[in-house]
Amino acid sequence: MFREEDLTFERVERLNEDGVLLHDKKVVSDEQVLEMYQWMLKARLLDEKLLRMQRQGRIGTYAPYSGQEAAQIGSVFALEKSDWICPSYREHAGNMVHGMPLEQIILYAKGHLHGGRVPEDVNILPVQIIIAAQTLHAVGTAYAQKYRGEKHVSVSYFGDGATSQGDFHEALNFASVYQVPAIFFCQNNQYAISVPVEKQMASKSIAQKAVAYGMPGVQVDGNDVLAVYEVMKEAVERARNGEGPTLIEAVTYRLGPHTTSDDPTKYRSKENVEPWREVKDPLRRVRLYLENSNLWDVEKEKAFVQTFQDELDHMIDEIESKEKEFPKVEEAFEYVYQEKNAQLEEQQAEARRIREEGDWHE
Amino acid sequence: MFREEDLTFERVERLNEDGVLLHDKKVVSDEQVLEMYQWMLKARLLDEKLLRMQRQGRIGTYAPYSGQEAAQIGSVFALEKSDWICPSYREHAGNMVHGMPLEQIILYAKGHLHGGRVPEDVNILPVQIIIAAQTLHAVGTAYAQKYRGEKHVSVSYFGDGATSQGDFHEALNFASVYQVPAIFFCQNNQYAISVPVEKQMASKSIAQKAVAYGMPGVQVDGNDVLAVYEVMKEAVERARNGEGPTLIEAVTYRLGPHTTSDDPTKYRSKENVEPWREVKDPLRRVRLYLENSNLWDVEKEKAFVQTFQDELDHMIDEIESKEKEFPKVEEAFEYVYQEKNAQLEEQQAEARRIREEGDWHE
Amino acid sequence: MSEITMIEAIRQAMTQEMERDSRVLILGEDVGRNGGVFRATDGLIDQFGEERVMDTPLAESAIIGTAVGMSLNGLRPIAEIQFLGFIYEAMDQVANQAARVRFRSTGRYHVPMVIRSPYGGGVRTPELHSDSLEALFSHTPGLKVVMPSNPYDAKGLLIAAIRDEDPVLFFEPMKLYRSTKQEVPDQLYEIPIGKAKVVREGNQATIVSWGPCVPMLEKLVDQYKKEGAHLELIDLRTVAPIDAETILESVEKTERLMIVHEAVKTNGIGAEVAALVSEKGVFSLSAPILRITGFDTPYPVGTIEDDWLPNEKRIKDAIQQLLSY
Amino acid sequence: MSEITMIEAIRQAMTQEMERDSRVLILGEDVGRNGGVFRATDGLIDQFGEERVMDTPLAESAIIGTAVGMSLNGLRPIAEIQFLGFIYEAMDQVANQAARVRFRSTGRYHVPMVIRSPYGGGVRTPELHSDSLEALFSHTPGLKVVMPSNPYDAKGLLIAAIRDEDPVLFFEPMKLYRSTKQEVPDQLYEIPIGKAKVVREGNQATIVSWGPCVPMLEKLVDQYKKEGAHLELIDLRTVAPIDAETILESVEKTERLMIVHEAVKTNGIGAEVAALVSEKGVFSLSAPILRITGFDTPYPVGTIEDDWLPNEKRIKDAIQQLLSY
Ligand SMILES: Cc1ncc(C[n+]2csc(CCOP(=O)(O)OP(=O)(O)O)c2C)c(N)n1
Ligand SMILES: Cc1ncc(C[n+]2csc(CCOP(=O)(O)OP(=O)(O)O)c2C)c(N)n1
Ligand SMILES: [Mg+2]
Ligand SMILES: [Mg+2]
Repeated sequence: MFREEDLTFERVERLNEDGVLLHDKKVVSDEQVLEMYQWMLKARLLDEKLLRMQRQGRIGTYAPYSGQEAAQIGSVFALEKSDWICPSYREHAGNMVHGMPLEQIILYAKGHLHGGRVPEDVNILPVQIIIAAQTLHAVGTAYAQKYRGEKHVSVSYFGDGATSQGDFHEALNFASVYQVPAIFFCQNNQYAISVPVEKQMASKSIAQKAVAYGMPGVQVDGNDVLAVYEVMKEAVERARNGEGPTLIEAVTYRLGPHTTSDDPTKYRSKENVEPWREVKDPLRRVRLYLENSNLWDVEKEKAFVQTFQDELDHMIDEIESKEKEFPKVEEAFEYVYQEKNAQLEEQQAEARRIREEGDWHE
Repeated sequence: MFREEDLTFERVERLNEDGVLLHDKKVVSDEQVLEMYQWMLKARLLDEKLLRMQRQGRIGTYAPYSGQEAAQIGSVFALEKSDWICPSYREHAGNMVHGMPLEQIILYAKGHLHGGRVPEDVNILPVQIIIAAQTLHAVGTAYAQKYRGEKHVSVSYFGDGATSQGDFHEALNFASVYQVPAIFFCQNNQYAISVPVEKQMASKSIAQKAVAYGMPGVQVDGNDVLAVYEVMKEAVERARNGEGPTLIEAVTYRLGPHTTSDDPTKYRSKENVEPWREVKDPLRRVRLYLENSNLWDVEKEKAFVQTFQDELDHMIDEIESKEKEFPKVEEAFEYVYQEKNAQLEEQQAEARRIREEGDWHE
Repeated sequence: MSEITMIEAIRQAMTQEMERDSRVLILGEDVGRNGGVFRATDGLIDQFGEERVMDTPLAESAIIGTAVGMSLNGLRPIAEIQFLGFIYEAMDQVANQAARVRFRSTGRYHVPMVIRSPYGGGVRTPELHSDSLEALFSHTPGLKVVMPSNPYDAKGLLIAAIRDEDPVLFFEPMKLYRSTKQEVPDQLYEIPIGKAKVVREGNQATIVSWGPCVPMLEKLVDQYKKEGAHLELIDLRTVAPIDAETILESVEKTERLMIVHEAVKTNGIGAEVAALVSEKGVFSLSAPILRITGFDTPYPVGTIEDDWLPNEKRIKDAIQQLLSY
Repeated sequence: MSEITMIEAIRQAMTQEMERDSRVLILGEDVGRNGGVFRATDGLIDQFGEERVMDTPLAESAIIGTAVGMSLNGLRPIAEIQFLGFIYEAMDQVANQAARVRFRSTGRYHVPMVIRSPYGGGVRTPELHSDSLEALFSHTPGLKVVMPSNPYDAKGLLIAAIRDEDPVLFFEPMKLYRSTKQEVPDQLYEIPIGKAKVVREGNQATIVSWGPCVPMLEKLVDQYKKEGAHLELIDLRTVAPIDAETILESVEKTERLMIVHEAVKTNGIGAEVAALVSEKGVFSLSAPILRITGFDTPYPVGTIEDDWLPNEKRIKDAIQQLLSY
């Protein structure tokens, strides 16, 4: 009989909560650690800014990622620009590192028609709303790479809740059958909206699900940027070498609400959140490590924060000053097909006329 | 890292290909073995009859199950009449044992409007055409049992191909989360139409997939009716005791074509089939065992076959003599909703009129 | 009687039906501890326990497929799909399974279940959260599709849906969840599924609509009335089956028809309403049949959705056009 | 030129496009070694190898989702759904994913893929194998739906579909796969998507149809002609978008319209055709618009399907009715 008890459970860790390295073997240089930290810090600041803007009614519903920066950024650091990312809606930290312009993230949050227009040279798919649908797109993009003999990999990012979806299962199965260079990166932030992972599944881990597909599965401390990087690097290498897909489970925590429409006090207690907000915070331990290595200090932090916040504010001002010029309804008709059919032509004209003549919603 | 290599692979076997018991411990009496054999024989004869009838144009497309009798009958023998079966289209052997009247099976094959009308006192769902959809119905029926505090179990039957579907995954996950008394019984007959199981999945077994759900998984020789019975019995007991679901993989082989529309020579060789048709045949080893135990012989077999074939022929004659009286199109409108709406009333009248006036297709 | 919102009416209907009938239970994502993302099931887990108010794993096909299995074995589940745009994941279980069991078993089995789901636009949801997909289900025999436009109807229709012996899709316009309050009887009552309601009588043109557009249309029709134009407004309440009789009677009187819905135009329910009239009431018509609907693009982003949805300006222009014949 | 069946024409279109363009590949259940359950891809795995003719695991959502990913990364997949009734499993990937990528990324990405699937009745398939589901997709902006009725069109339309930059659903009436042969050019040619064809000219009534019903209607219209009744027959060829112009022109001339399709009546494509005419051609009409379609029940079992489908008797009665005005 197959039982999960027969498996050996392990969670990869490299940097403990006090910022102390657990192994000598460090696969990244201190410069890289510094760079990672700076991205994490930017990401945190962006998230906090967007959350504030939402509260002020300046952007729409927003899904904050604070707490998950190490998982996202550690893993994206192991990628090349030519690799593909198939993200969910809570992935701005990783996307930013992979080349997504800040402007684009803000336009998306503002419900700008072009919000999903990823720049041509950035291999990131539009953020996925439908849970787990992107896991299959990673299989397809990876297949195309393999088909053309390219060495790029495709990574799909998703949450613990996504593992319950049929698409997740079908994606892992296809990926392992075709041995495509795809990586399935799960951020187990312990909740799917209000549902805790213990009610999402009866298995002890998400990583063990890889066994169902004859695929390697790894569990890693998702708040440990070095461990995440290392585990991801290995998976990327396997994929590039034609050794097929990997499932990675990064155990982390969402510090904020699911989205700005969510009230997490309905389903989790202050005591539950507190340790994650403090000792387990993914930025904290890297900062401690860098401070101990004399690579960072309060002054540097302060200056860095100031610079980035100024940059961000400036960018947002720019965008908000042009809000009146945001695309109008009639432009929407341009993106249904490569060429508009007769019905769309007619409807577009009507939409434009109504908008131009209408004063009803000024 | 989780790898399938860490699992211990085992296939439960009880009766070898020469009809010799492999363990002393036998959980069924010889009378039961005899009864199982007789059901298997009936099932084989029914299958062969239906296949012939299809070739003669007397029934529609048909999916033969020859070769899979031990898996189906061994497992159904472990059930009570009050337990539920959620079958696929290739399950007549098991269904018959669970109480599905032969007439009903024939009507279904004939495309009779009432073909799917399972008798009121038989807990079998209409055969499922959509691969894996019934795995979820097993979860729901099992939940209802648990909810009412009943001790019945629900079994869903499906093939190796079905394990690739999202619904299979979602069903196992739900079943394990709610710990419902459901059993997932996979007949791995090694092909999904033309696709061999090695191309269906990259894992070494189907049973190991249970580990993804923290559920016990068992692989059994599906052509060994005693091993199947035993494994199923254990799963049923766990389910009845509130210990939750089990995944069973019965390794078997479909001797015939996928359906009567299929040409298996396109995708498998004579050499591949031959051993399964001979030494590995599920009936053969039971017959050998019974003969060695002096419970069966050629004469008995001959008489049994004759009696059943006569019964079958008579029944088919009866049905075929009434073909002109099969339900007409207008009856179909009675089963869309409990009550017909205005549109259906009108359409029903129209359908009746057209049929009665029409000479166009006599 | 108490003044309540639509979301409260819905919660009340479920609560009272669950108190009355122990076979009724609820399953869906976040419906338990969280009380639903719109709070439709708030507090129900405390009252009925987690066996009857089930937080499910994140899998729509499993939610519907499990509910089908429950119904087949004597329960009466109310399954929630968090937003209607996610129902695609469960289409097989809805259209091939739930809808067909009665037919495939010629009555041996049936599926008394309700699928509740919020839908519709105008509330600045993220992408893929605002689609109106009722027409997909009206093309599937075996299903009924109910779409209330106010608290009173919502309660009565939901109770009827829960008591119905066949699968009923109950789609709730999220724009109207809390937009107004209305007097709603405290006791249980049913509003029959399949009957439209003439919410404003008039003889110059007929407007057919349902769900989210109805309150706006009521306001407009009242306005026109003051100006001397008498429009008849029909709230379909159920879009499958369509109450053809009520529509045809009205068009016979008014000779003019306009259909308003949020779903995209092509092959929306509006097409079926127009087709029914062109089949059975074509000689009554003095004007073309107009459809004022969402445009034939995917539901757009928040900055332009108000210009994409049927809005007052579009409807007024259309009424003008109708009355000009 | 050679005389070939529709299934051969389809195979030829795929073969020739794959020879021309290495980005084109095929994936689906049993499409490889087995050559497809209808032999549409017979021999292709030998010519192109299993990287380009992929036998997939049994999972429709994965087939379409993988194809979406392939298209996003430069390939042009042709995905096969073994029977149209199984496409429900992939509805999210079709309707929320493939159909919307261009829109959601405002043109940065697009999905040049084809989904081929056999459909339709009259061939005594098992349950759930005969549904005509085109209307579900015509209500989804971003998709095109092509439904050929003969070998020549099948080849030209499939080539156009493969070359299209947007997702095209290509539905093949299995009844016609081998029912007739037709002269088909050996070389590659395109038939434009979105254009209907007037296959018989007439001035007394217009019949709009597509796919499986067309050959029967051609025969009937020819018969009527001998008897002196001149009917116009339009083969839509593409049901999304609908070629409204051709229909409206015809109805202006004939003043009578009938739509024939196998899909169930309510909210079928017939509804949209009727609605278009009631909107833009209502004053041309001298008779009600008739729809002769599958009835509003699930597709029934083999013993009654011939009485359920639009058949000659029903169509003749309807023509009689139209001409009586
Ligand atoms: C198919 C589908 N079902 C439901 C939802 C609604 N929904 C959005 S996010 C979410 C929870 C996702 O949880 P998880 O996968 O753990 O990701 P997280 O939000 O925690 O990052 C749900 C239920 C959706 N977007 N898509
Ligand atoms: C959702 C769906 N996809 C495809 C099919 C077509 N089909 C019918 S049987 C079959 C193979 C099933 O293989 P398996 O699950 O191994 O069962 P077996 O037929 O071997 O008993 C396929 C692809 C279907 N019926 N339903
Ligand atoms: Mg989560
Ligand atoms: Mg099989």
